[in-house]
Amino acid sequence: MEKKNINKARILKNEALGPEIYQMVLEVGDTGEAVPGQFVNLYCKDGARLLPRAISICEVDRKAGTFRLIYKVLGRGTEEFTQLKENEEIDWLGPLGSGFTLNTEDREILLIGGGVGVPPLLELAKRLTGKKRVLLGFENESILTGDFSKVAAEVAVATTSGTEGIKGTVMDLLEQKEYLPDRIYSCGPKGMLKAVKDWARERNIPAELSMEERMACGIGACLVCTCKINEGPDPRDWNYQRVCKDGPVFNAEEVMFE
Amino acid sequence: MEKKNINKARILKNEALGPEIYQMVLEVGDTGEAVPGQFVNLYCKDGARLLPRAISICEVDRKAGTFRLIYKVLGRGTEEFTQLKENEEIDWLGPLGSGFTLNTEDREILLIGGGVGVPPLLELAKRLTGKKRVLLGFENESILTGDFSKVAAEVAVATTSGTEGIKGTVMDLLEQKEYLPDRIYSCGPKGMLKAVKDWARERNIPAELSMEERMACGIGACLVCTCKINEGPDPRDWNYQRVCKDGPVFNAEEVMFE
Amino acid sequence: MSSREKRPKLAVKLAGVELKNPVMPASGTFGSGKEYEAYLDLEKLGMIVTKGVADRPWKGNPTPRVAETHGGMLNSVGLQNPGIEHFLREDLPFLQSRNTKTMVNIAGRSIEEYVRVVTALQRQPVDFLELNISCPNIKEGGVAFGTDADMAYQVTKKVKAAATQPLIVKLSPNVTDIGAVARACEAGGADGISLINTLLGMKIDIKTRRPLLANTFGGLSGPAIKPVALRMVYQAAKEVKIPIIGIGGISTWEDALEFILAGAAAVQVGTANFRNPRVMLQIIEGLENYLRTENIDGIEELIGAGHELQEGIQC
Amino acid sequence: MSSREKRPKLAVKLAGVELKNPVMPASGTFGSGKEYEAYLDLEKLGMIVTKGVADRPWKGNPTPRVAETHGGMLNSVGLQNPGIEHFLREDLPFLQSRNTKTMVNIAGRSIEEYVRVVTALQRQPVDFLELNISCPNIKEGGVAFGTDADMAYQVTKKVKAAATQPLIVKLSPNVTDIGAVARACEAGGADGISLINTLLGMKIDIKTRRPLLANTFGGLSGPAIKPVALRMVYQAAKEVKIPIIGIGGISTWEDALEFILAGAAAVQVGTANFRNPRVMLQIIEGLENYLRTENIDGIEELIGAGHELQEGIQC
Ligand SMILES: Cc1cc2nc3c(=O)[nH]c(=O)nc-3n(C[C@H](O)[C@H](O)[C@H](O)COP(=O)(O)OP(=O)(O)OC[C@H]3O[C@@H](n4cnc5c(N)ncnc54)[C@H](O)[C@@H]3O)c2cc1C
Ligand SMILES: Cc1cc2nc3c(=O)[nH]c(=O)nc-3n(C[C@H](O)[C@H](O)[C@H](O)COP(=O)(O)OP(=O)(O)OC[C@H]3O[C@@H](n4cnc5c(N)ncnc54)[C@H](O)[C@@H]3O)c2cc1C
Ligand SMILES: Cc1cc2nc3c(=O)[nH]c(=O)nc-3n(C[C@H](O)[C@H](O)[C@H](O)COP(=O)(O)O)c2cc1C
Ligand SMILES: Cc1cc2nc3c(=O)[nH]c(=O)nc-3n(C[C@H](O)[C@H](O)[C@H](O)COP(=O)(O)O)c2cc1C
Ligand code: FES
Ligand code: FES
Repeated sequence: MEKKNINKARILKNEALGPEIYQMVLEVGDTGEAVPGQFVNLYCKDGARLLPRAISICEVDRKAGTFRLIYKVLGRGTEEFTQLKENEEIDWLGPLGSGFTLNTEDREILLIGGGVGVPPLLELAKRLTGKKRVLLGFENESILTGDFSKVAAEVAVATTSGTEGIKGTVMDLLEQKEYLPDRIYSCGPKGMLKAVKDWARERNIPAELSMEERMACGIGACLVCTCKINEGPDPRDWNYQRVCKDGPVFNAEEVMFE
Repeated sequence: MEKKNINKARILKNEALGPEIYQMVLEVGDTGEAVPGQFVNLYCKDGARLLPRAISICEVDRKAGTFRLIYKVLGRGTEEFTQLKENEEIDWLGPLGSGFTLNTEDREILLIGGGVGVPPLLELAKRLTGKKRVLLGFENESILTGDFSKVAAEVAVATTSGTEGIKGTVMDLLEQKEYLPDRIYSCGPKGMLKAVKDWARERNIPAELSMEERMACGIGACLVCTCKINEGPDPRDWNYQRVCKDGPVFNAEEVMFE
Repeated sequence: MSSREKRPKLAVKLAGVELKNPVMPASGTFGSGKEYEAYLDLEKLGMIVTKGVADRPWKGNPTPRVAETHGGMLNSVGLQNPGIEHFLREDLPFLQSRNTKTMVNIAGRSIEEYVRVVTALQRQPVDFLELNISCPNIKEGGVAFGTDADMAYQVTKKVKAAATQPLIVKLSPNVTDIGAVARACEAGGADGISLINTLLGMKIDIKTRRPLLANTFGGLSGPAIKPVALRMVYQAAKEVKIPIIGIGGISTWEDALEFILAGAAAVQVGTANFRNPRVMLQIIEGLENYLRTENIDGIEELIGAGHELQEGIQC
Repeated sequence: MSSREKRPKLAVKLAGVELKNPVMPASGTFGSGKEYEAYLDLEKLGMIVTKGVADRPWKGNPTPRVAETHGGMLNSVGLQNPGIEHFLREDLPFLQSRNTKTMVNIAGRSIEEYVRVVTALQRQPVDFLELNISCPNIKEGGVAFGTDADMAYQVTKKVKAAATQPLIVKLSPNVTDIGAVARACEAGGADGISLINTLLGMKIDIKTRRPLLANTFGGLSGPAIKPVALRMVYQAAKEVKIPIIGIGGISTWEDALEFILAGAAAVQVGTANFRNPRVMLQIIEGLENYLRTENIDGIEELIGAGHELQEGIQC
């Protein structure tokens, strides 16, 4: 079997989409069987920063052998990424993690994204065959709404500042209409995911959530990236599962928020 | 008083001169009163490497505001420097240290350089008014012999491998002729400097040696870069002096080799 | 006879057992090898070292469990592990099916817990036991066995009595006198020592103004700690005759060589695997090339060869 | 009344003495300030801390005295210094001519040596004494005062008795229990403690196969050690009531803030000066901006504000 490894990707594009939000297109050659919800590890050049930065796959182009990634400048590592120029190379590993399940029977699907949790939902929306409604929440400026419009029946935006869409959160969008989808997929901040879980459970709608945790190995070996997963009927039957390997996507009813 | 600081220099040139030997031309704006024998500190971009790399000033162009530097790839820092492209910037500090004394009365001057100790002698040769003979020692390929020919009466080369000039060291060159200069200036490996010191002392010729030590601050504050300097008639009257501030150039008779 | 160059010998003997080469993963950074098999041929490693195993499943600490630091990282996994039964059922058969030596890292919070794990491993197809004595001893008010020479002696002695495999005791660096702990382990009957485990550290998140790790403190690992680790290996090598496994920030073959020169018979690579899952293979190759260029027949010649005869006192 | 924003207060009180701000150089990285005056206005610093001064001139160790490490550096200067007489004659008048507080770092190899320096400084225009107890005590076979709580207590008590200025005791991190040493210094009468001094480390030169530093061992400093330093400050803050000066790897205002949140009333910056001689001014500015944006009146409100009420036990 050929062994996987950290590889060099060529940067085809690396540009600001908005304040502190960048998109990067990586030419990786072979994208593998990349599934929406999976992520790649990007590595810093600066030797003071050892750990990978996990970035979700926003779009895959298998033929061109490229990934589109959207990232937010949060700390020193993503700051370093903004300095990379076209044609420069970056170390990457992936695709990693489990990804969303692509249920072909679903007819009505609700996608709920918040902030930099929005990007992985785009590739997902492109692959799902049912009717998709997309609810997106941001602080100020939205991203990717144009891209979603091309593949979804409906795209609604909420911003906490009120600069775009309604003033509020995706939960406010959820209140505005009577949504009764066959399934919900969601990715975003923990608070939002918890609210989505509760909303879905009340209505008995299956939901998948993509979780975020700080990582070290990214491949399931070090156990730093765990999240609490309920593994039985008793709430005490929980175990830590690995976001990088068992996730990042989990069934909503199993995820235990504290 | 205006305060000095680490500044950004623009790289005008950074190219291989030979195997593992590079020259870099830095546009610094104001070169200050740079004196031959002084050096600059160059800093790495990689945050894992904190300490400065001291590189001697090989040539100064005050008008253009540039320094020419010659450096050898020794470890990771100089390796990093080889990757810098034209027009990129690098952090630098200087000029630092004391430099050679420019005695205008000397008529016959001997310059003895070894390896990457050769570069600082070039600016020195250009500034000295007397008759200059230059003895250069290398392992394999020579550097800068053409440049020295333009300003010196004589340039002789020795290589330990025998690929250029005579096979041997600068000490073998010294044996070949009867040199009786008014003064000797020398820069190179410790073994060579010690031999030059002994040779000069036997003949009662004043000599100045440029010493090398690992540094941290480069400005005289941390005391890591010291060398043993005799400060009185008794050999026990020695003190550690700072190569970065009191040196790197010292009178040969004061330097104590162990 | 062929004129082919003789291949330098990378094999080393550790407590009587020969390893193909002196390079192995550090416990807890490599699972039990399964996850890394997609990245490298496990059989090329000198040995496989498992994540710490306790007598019962441990859930570990809440997240965040990791923080990046300048040239290193902090972890507070808290020895999450599914317990010895699960290990014997799920992991050991996998390890056994690979042609490689195995060292099981043992976790515990009391001497009895340690002894239970080691007893369960008696006569199992395991080559070495590595006793992690950096855990706080619950019975002794949370003081780690590894930070007290007497306690280190006691736990080593009792565990050794129950062990059927050679016992390596893994030392904590959070001590005043590493030599004293090393001597205590040797006196207690250890067949070797490995060091260092992580240095205790922390990070504060200035946004929340609270410790970043849910556990407040975590273990510092990675290249940042290498100078401390190397110093401790060098000091321990002066104190004991049993073999030493060097650990701490090793990322290149040059790093590995430094530890061998300081007195390590083998080395473990931890955090560096996260930056490059194949780094151990590169280290093995680098060492082999070095021996070849330097015309050294076998790496064992270099163990401890870097010691100064006379040492100053640092101030 | 003017509508101008109120300037946040950076001043801190340390053992009764007010400093303009909590930022000062770490001993040994700043000479006695002269060399740095070309780079920054010394009067902007909270205080100036001198290189260690002994009762007689010390020559220090042979070179190489420095090695770079990943994210840090090792030094083995060995407290080279021209002695207290020279200090009083040459350096103190210079420091006195600047409008800034002064702390003199004291070196010694026996209690008597320490006391001699402190006695010579009695009623001199010096604001603080910083007792470096990381030196090996020659009389006690080279064990550093700072690695033994009893010895730390004794030396603090005797030196304090001779001191006319507030006494800060500077702790060594090479100990099992920093809290115990901190408590011992407080009990001995220290007016404050500063920590950490360097971690003992080493590097081997694989070309020569010998320790790179002529002294074999050296002290590790720089960003690599920050997590360990921060943890020790945090632990010490739980143990003592006297003020703490945080030291170790501080290079940015965020780093400084972490130490203040951990319980430091002031911070020292060492190795970072070598990469950027003006870094302390940037740290002061960064802290001031932070207070302003966060609407905090004075930095003293933040001292120790990062402590968790409940802490886990790391394993
Ligand atoms: C599965 C997964 C998918 C992600 N997808 C995206 C994405 O598509 N776009 C995007 O902008 N961000 C995404 N993130 C978050 C992204 O990984 C962090 O924002 C990024 O690592 C921060 O790095 P930094 O160097 O800027 O921050 P620093 O604070 O300097 O990072 C220090 C360390 O902490 C880790 N870290 C810090 N914040 C986070 C965080 N929120 N989550 C995980 N690790 C963190 C870093 O990876 C690094 O190891 C994803 C995270 C996960 C786990
Ligand atoms: C006054 C002075 C002038 C110099 N002029 C030149 C010159 O013109 N051209 C040139 O090629 N070299 C010169 N050197 C030597 C040069 O500083 C080192 O070769 C260089 O710092 C090595 O850096 P590195 O990152 O490649 O090696 P590494 O081994 O990675 O460096 C690690 C650390 O050790 C220091 N170091 C390593 N070797 C030396 C050394 N031989 N001398 C001083 N510090 C060292 C580095 O500066 C760094 O701090 C000079 C040195 C001094 C002191
Ligand atoms: C994520 C992580 C988990 C670890 N788990 C264990 C463990 O279970 N048992 C143990 O003895 N050491 C454990 N360690 C310590 C390592 O084995 C090793 O001693 C330490 O990380 C220093 O080596 P390094 O700098 O190469 O990582 C762990 C380290 C890390 C980073
Ligand atoms: C070159 C050098 C010299 C030092 N000299 C002294 C000294 O004389 N006295 C002392 O108490 N500490 C001395 N130290 C320790 C520093 O004051 C400081 O405690 C340590 O370097 C950690 O801080 P940093 O990481 O910011 O450098 C020295 C450190 C360095 C790097
Ligand atoms: S990051 Fe290592 S197990 Fe997930
Ligand atoms: S390098 Fe600091 S005194 Fe010379």
